[in-house]
Amino acid sequence: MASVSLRKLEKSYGSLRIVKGVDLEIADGEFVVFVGPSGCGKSTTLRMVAGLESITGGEIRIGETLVNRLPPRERDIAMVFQDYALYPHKTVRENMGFSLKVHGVASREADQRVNEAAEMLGIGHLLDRRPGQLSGGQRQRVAMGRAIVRRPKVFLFDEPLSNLDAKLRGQVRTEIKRLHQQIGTTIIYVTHDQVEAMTLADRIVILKGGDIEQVGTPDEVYNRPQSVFVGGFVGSPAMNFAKARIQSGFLTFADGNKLALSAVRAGREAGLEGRDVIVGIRPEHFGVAPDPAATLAARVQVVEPLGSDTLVHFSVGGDVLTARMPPDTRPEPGAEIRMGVDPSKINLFDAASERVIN
Amino acid sequence: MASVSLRKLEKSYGSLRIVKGVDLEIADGEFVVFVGPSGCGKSTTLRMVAGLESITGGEIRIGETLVNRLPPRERDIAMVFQDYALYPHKTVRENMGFSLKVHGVASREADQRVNEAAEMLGIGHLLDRRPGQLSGGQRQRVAMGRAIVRRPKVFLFDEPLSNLDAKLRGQVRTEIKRLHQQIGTTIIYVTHDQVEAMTLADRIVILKGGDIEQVGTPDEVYNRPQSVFVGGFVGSPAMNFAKARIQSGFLTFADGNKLALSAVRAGREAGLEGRDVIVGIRPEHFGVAPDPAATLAARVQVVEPLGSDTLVHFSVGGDVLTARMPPDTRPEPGAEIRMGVDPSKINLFDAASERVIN
Amino acid sequence: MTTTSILNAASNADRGPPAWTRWLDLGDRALGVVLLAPAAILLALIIVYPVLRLGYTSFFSLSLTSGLPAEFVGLENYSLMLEDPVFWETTWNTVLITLITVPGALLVGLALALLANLPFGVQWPVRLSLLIPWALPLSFAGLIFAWFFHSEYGVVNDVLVRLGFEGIIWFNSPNWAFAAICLTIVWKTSSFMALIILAGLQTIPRSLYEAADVDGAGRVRQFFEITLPLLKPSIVVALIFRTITALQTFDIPYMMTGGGPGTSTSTLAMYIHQNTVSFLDLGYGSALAVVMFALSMCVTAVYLRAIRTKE
Amino acid sequence: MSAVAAPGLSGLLSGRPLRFLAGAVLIVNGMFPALWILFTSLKTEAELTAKPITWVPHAPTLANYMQAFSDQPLHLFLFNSFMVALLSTCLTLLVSVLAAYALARLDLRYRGLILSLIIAVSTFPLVTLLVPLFEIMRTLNLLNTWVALVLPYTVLSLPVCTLMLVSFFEGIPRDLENAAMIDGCTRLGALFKVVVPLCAPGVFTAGILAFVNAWDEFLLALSFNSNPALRTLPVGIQLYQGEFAFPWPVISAALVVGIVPVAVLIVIFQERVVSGLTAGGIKG
Amino acid sequence: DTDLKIFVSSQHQPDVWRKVLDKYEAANPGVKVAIETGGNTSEAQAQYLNTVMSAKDTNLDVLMLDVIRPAQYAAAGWTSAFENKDMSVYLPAYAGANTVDGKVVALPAFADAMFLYYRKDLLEKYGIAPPKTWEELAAAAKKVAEGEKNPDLQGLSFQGKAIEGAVCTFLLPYWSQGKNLVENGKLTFDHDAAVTALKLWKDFVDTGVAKKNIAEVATDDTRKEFQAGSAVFAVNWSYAWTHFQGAESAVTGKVGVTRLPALGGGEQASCLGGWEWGVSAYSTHQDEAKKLVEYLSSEDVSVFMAANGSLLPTYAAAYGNNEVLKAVPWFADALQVVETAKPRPVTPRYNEVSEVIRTTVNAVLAGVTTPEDGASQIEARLKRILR
Ligand SMILES: Nc1ncnc2c1ncn2[C@@H]1O[C@H](COP(=O)(O)OP(=O)(O)OP(=O)(O)O)[C@@H](O)[C@H]1O
Ligand SMILES: Nc1ncnc2c1ncn2[C@@H]1O[C@H](COP(=O)(O)OP(=O)(O)OP(=O)(O)O)[C@@H](O)[C@H]1O
Ligand SMILES: [Mg+2]
Ligand SMILES: [Mg+2]
Repeated sequence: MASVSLRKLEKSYGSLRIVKGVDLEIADGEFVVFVGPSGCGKSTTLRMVAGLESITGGEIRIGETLVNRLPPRERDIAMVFQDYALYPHKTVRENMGFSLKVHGVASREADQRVNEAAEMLGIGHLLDRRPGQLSGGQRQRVAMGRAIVRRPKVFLFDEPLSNLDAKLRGQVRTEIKRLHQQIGTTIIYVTHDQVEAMTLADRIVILKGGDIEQVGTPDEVYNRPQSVFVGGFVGSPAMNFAKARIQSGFLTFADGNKLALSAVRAGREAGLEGRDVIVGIRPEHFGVAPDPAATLAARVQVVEPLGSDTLVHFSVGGDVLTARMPPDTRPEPGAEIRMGVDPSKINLFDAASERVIN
Repeated sequence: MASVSLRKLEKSYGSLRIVKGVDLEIADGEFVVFVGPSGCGKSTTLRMVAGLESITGGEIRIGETLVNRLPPRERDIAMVFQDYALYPHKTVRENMGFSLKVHGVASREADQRVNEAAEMLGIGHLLDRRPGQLSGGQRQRVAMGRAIVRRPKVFLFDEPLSNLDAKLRGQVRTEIKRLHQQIGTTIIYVTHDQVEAMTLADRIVILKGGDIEQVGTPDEVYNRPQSVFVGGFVGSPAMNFAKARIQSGFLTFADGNKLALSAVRAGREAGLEGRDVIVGIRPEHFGVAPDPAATLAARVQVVEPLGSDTLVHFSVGGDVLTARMPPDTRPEPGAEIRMGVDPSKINLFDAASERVIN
Repeated sequence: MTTTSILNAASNADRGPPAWTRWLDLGDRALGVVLLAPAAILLALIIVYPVLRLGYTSFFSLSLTSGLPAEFVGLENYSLMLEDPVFWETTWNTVLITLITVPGALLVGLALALLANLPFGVQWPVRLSLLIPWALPLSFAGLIFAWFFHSEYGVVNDVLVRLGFEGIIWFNSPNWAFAAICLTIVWKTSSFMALIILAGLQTIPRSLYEAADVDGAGRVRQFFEITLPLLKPSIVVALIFRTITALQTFDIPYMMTGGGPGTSTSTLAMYIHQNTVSFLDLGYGSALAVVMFALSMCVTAVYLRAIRTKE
Repeated sequence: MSAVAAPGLSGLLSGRPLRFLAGAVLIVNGMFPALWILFTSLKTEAELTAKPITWVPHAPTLANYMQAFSDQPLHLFLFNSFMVALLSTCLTLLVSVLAAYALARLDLRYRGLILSLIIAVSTFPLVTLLVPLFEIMRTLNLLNTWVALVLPYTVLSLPVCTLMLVSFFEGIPRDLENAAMIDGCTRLGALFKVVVPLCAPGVFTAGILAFVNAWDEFLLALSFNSNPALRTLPVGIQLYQGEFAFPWPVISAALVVGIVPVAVLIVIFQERVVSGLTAGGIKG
Repeated sequence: DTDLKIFVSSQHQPDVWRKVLDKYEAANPGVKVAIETGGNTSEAQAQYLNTVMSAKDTNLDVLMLDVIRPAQYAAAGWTSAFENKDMSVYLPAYAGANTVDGKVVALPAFADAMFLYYRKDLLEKYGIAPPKTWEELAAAAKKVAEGEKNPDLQGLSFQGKAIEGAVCTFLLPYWSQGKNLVENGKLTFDHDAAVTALKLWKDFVDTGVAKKNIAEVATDDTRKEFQAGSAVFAVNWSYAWTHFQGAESAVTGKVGVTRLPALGGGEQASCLGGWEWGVSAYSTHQDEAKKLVEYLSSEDVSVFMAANGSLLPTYAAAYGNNEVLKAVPWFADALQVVETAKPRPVTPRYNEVSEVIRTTVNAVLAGVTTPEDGASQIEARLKRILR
């Protein structure tokens, strides 16, 4: 177990800058989740921490030691590769037991740990197969198992559950949480799954094009996004954005829809008069509105029933917004409705900088 | 475009039966989504349709022609492989353009189609890279692009978006839907993503251990699961199950909690008296209850805030159930609460057969 | 996952791999030196030193049969070469053999490899017959084929005659003799090619063919779009060494025709051998060897560029 | 192996009859001379010079084999050849695997140069190096030892094996190696535990190349090991030949005896040269 | 005491030589002699010895050399000369072959020469006497051929392949015209004689006396063919005789042997073979080695080897020796041949000379070059070598 700190971490391929000076302090035993658009440098960062990619600039410390030049095996980390990287010539058991063998763990204990992990991942019956004989999800679980049989200083998980079905993913997710609570190893975890990010993370790191966009607890990240990007990226369906201007105490949309600023930012209305803003509203914050003041005139566009909820896409001014409604709401497409909104949940961003307005 | 029909489709590896006589008629232009636990035979089925796996038993027809012995290239299908299988020595452009080149599409048109697809997938700037220089998600998008540049009889997608972030996945999803509406090609689509399944599918096929468990429209599958398995598998968080017995018109739980059967199955109470049942309730159907009769005495166990909602895990009798509540509900763990439920939404399954009771 | 197992796990982790392996955690450069050292030493000992000696000798007039002491003559040996008709003839023959047998062996070898790569029920007879030609000692291969092509006792003529053709006195005419030699070389060396290419074939992931199949590529297409490009490294390797050995062609003509009729089929290597081993004209022989070396280097330089571009 | 299609051009011939044909072609091409030697070894000298020539021996006789073993200590030749070949094969593989790895995976500044050098050295005809080599061996006091042959033979096969392995190592996905290093292997650990097994086809092929190279070499063996007890097969086989006489049947017998071990070796190892080793390892 | 190592060509009864050496060791306590063999053809041995000697290896003390090599070895300074050795005791040809500009560089081990073998039975059948000239031979061959009507029966078999034998093939008719190739180191090439010589053989091929593929024929092929009964005449060394009498032979008892014919008007000439003993210049036991060689080339040994190894003696008297005649009666006829046999040119650069001649003969017989051009080529290239 150890802390991990990235200082001005840089990675370039030739002239192409992939990671642009990432600064991040991960406390000992912390569970940090990286999220970000595909290609933003998550895996690369992970691989640099693991020592698999040369570092173009900056430094990485695990615990107190500077590991920039340390070979992977000396860093004592376990990793789940995004592309599995299973040993095709070894059986599942051998794949999972390999590191233990290398570290000279007594074979009886090794077996036991492998079996435990395999059971927990539901691949106990596949232990004698070769990777080539496994399904995608099974391979991914083997990759997972290969990491969790170990007790390293740091766990690195790169989208470890992406090929599992929701149910299984849920189970494994809770197992990981339990594991972390039990042995409290530092974990860096890359995922595209909102639920995983929200439930597992102590802190979520949002990367964008090789830069850190925001770092914070799941709650902060979700409810107080620092930028339009974060707001739009975290949460699914994504946060809605609409242009508006602040006129005489009202949030005024292009089509004349109005919301009382006081309701939106009780006590923090000062100095906003006349500003162009971007209004961010989460889909679940539409719907039954406590007071009629907080409603918007809207025209229903598309209705998507998801079973658990129904997504209603409607237009306000130029922008198409999405509301998440109870499963059995079925408004008529084309219908003119008044869509309620919870003003207190509204986020305001500066139209120019796209940064949040506090 | 063509229909696809699987008749008694079988696949075994040695003595191991993987696909156990699947019967399925897919209409011309239909969009069918396969879901099922990892390792249940989805990919195998797809690969048999593609002609990449020998068929152990049964037959596959595309349009009218029996294709059992037809090599893949004569089946005129396009496929996204679960493990991409990109050509490592070709650039992204060449990877995507290969099939067009093979089919002798004029290079100008080919280029145009490749560029369109690349743009739609957001990999336009990577066209001259080799797969080895791409991120996981970028590779997956190339694999996707390689398929959608084509105009085949049938599209086969094997978890094509699993490595993309929620936002991108949403975009590509809508693109796929548009594509399908435009060219109306038959599509078989494997996914683990609830939203994809619900939004894209004309029909969802739930596979379990090589058998079809249920086939139906998203709505049917979600709201009228034929078995405990389907109920539990579709929807996330999963449907809750609790044991109960039907006594004197009441649904009675182990701990004495009661629900009026009349409320649950208005008009369909007959002949259920005394039966042991499994009660299936979806997390979103807990909460504000219209009438106080429909409430359960429960003890709060764990509270998981997801941002968009809060998951409340509580115990009723022996079983731990999960409710999806509005984001800002924050009950005290350990607190005794009365949890409302919408009785009309409750599903009843036979305790023994685990099949639905109609 | 009991706490105990965690504890001793930790201790295990600390133990780590054996300590002596730590010196292997060198930077690329250093590790490179360590790894290349054995090869370097061997090569230096067995080749480089002798070669330097060779180059040195090539500037001396050192003919043991002349009874004279070695005398520095600068480039005289080389200038002698220029007006030595046999040198030109043998060089020409060598080049010709290379030009004919290298592509020949490549094509045949490729074909053999592809055939051998078929999913046969029993593999070993195929693999065996693929390798036997290679396993047959060169000099004897020469003798055996000399015998096959023998105008009276040879199978080749026997078959020709049975097929109603006129038997050919192969070694009476430069051209036929040359043909016979090339045929033999191709036969003998194509299996070397096949060997390397087959091994290359084995490592091409099946999934690529599946993808190509789905993309609608026919077999031939797949061959040119997937197999060939991915075989390129193996092929280049095979080509390089086949070419080098072709330029060194010795045993087969030596055994089959002894260079005859006349000197019409003798190669540079044979001429070098003659000058050094039998004429004991070490000076001249060395000069010839140096020229041959230069020749081979030029050729391999071309291939090496091919490798480079691969990166 | 799915019955649907054999990879690549081979697939053209995946039909049974065609495959049979292909097999026939291969076997005839490869086996004919070998069979011819076998037949010859069963003929008498007289039958050999008979006209028209006979293919299958009329009166097969094992006399030639008897003679082969009685005239010369053939078993001794076999033993020497085998030991020399074996030793040099192992040495070659070890050295070339290390070198190949360095060239394939490390970023070395003079990679290209080193490659060319390795190739360059192999462009010298051994004949021309005979005398200096002899002197080296004498000064190292190695004449009439196995080592005297093992070293040069190793060098003989080193370049080709190295280059071959380089191309194979480059074909192995780096992430497999990375995984091994994460699992606690040193680079060499990863090399020998993961990369080499995955390159089995290449490694065994290299091995066979090296073995055969050593098994067949004549000139050095003749010059460096004059002690009859240390003669190798090719030299030994020459001994059946007289100043003028070339007793084909006996020599054929000896040849057959000489080829069998190699054949056996091939049959044993070809099983290892199986495809699809890397299937399922990597997603991408 | 001293250990000597002698190199014996393994095709010449090393085991019999061993007996001789045992005797010597018995007679000279303290001297141990070990035999080393390597390669089984003159070429193979040369290859081996050349390597060893160029490397100045002290390991070998005594070398058995093909008659064509002493000059070369002497020039290379590989053999040490014998002071004041009286060579007259040997057959004159060998005295010559082992003396290089006045120095005795080696002592003869045993003799050999080329003979004309003929089918006694056939010649008698057609009442022909063994030919004295090549013309007679050609005529005889024709006659027999017409009589026998056997397509497989060729008139004459000789060596046309580019091997050492082909040199003799050229020299036989050349010498027969009284010409020499080299006289004390100087080239004395007679163009016309050469043309005649080459034409002779070419005509044999063209007129069908010899077979079309003669350019493929090596020494032992001649032996095999004659032994298989498919040739009336054969030019070959002495070793062939034993084979003709052997079990596998089709011509046992039907073989006659005699001097090689002459060209019309010329004298009969044969080609001298045989092997010599030299002492390695790098030997560390010069005196012991020379002493040993003296013994090995003594008359007793020569007789012993004749009787037990059927190697032709190098002493005229030995041919009359009863012991010898009892063992190998035909040696009686051999003396005359060996006496008149001529040594191939004695020059340090003999190998080159040989190379030139053999390839040209081969080319002419294959019909690639005409006798005239052949002769000119030989002349030109020999000039270059022996300048
Ligand atoms: N070559 C093989 N030999 C034996 N079993 C195999 C082989 N290939 C696949 N299987 C098994 O077949 C079953 C179905 O595999 P398949 O890939 O179809 O699963 P899947 O539904 O695609 O799962 P996933 O969602 O994880 O991709 C798996 O349990 C797998 O273990
Ligand atoms: N060898 C390379 N040469 C050039 N660019 C590369 C190379 N490898 C990766 N990249 C680029 O680096 C960027 C970051 O890659 P990385 O794998 O870290 O993305 P990621 O965040 O893991 O994305 P994903 O979620 O899709 O896995 C990508 O845009 C990719 O194109
Ligand atoms: Mg990634
Ligand atoms: Mg799958």
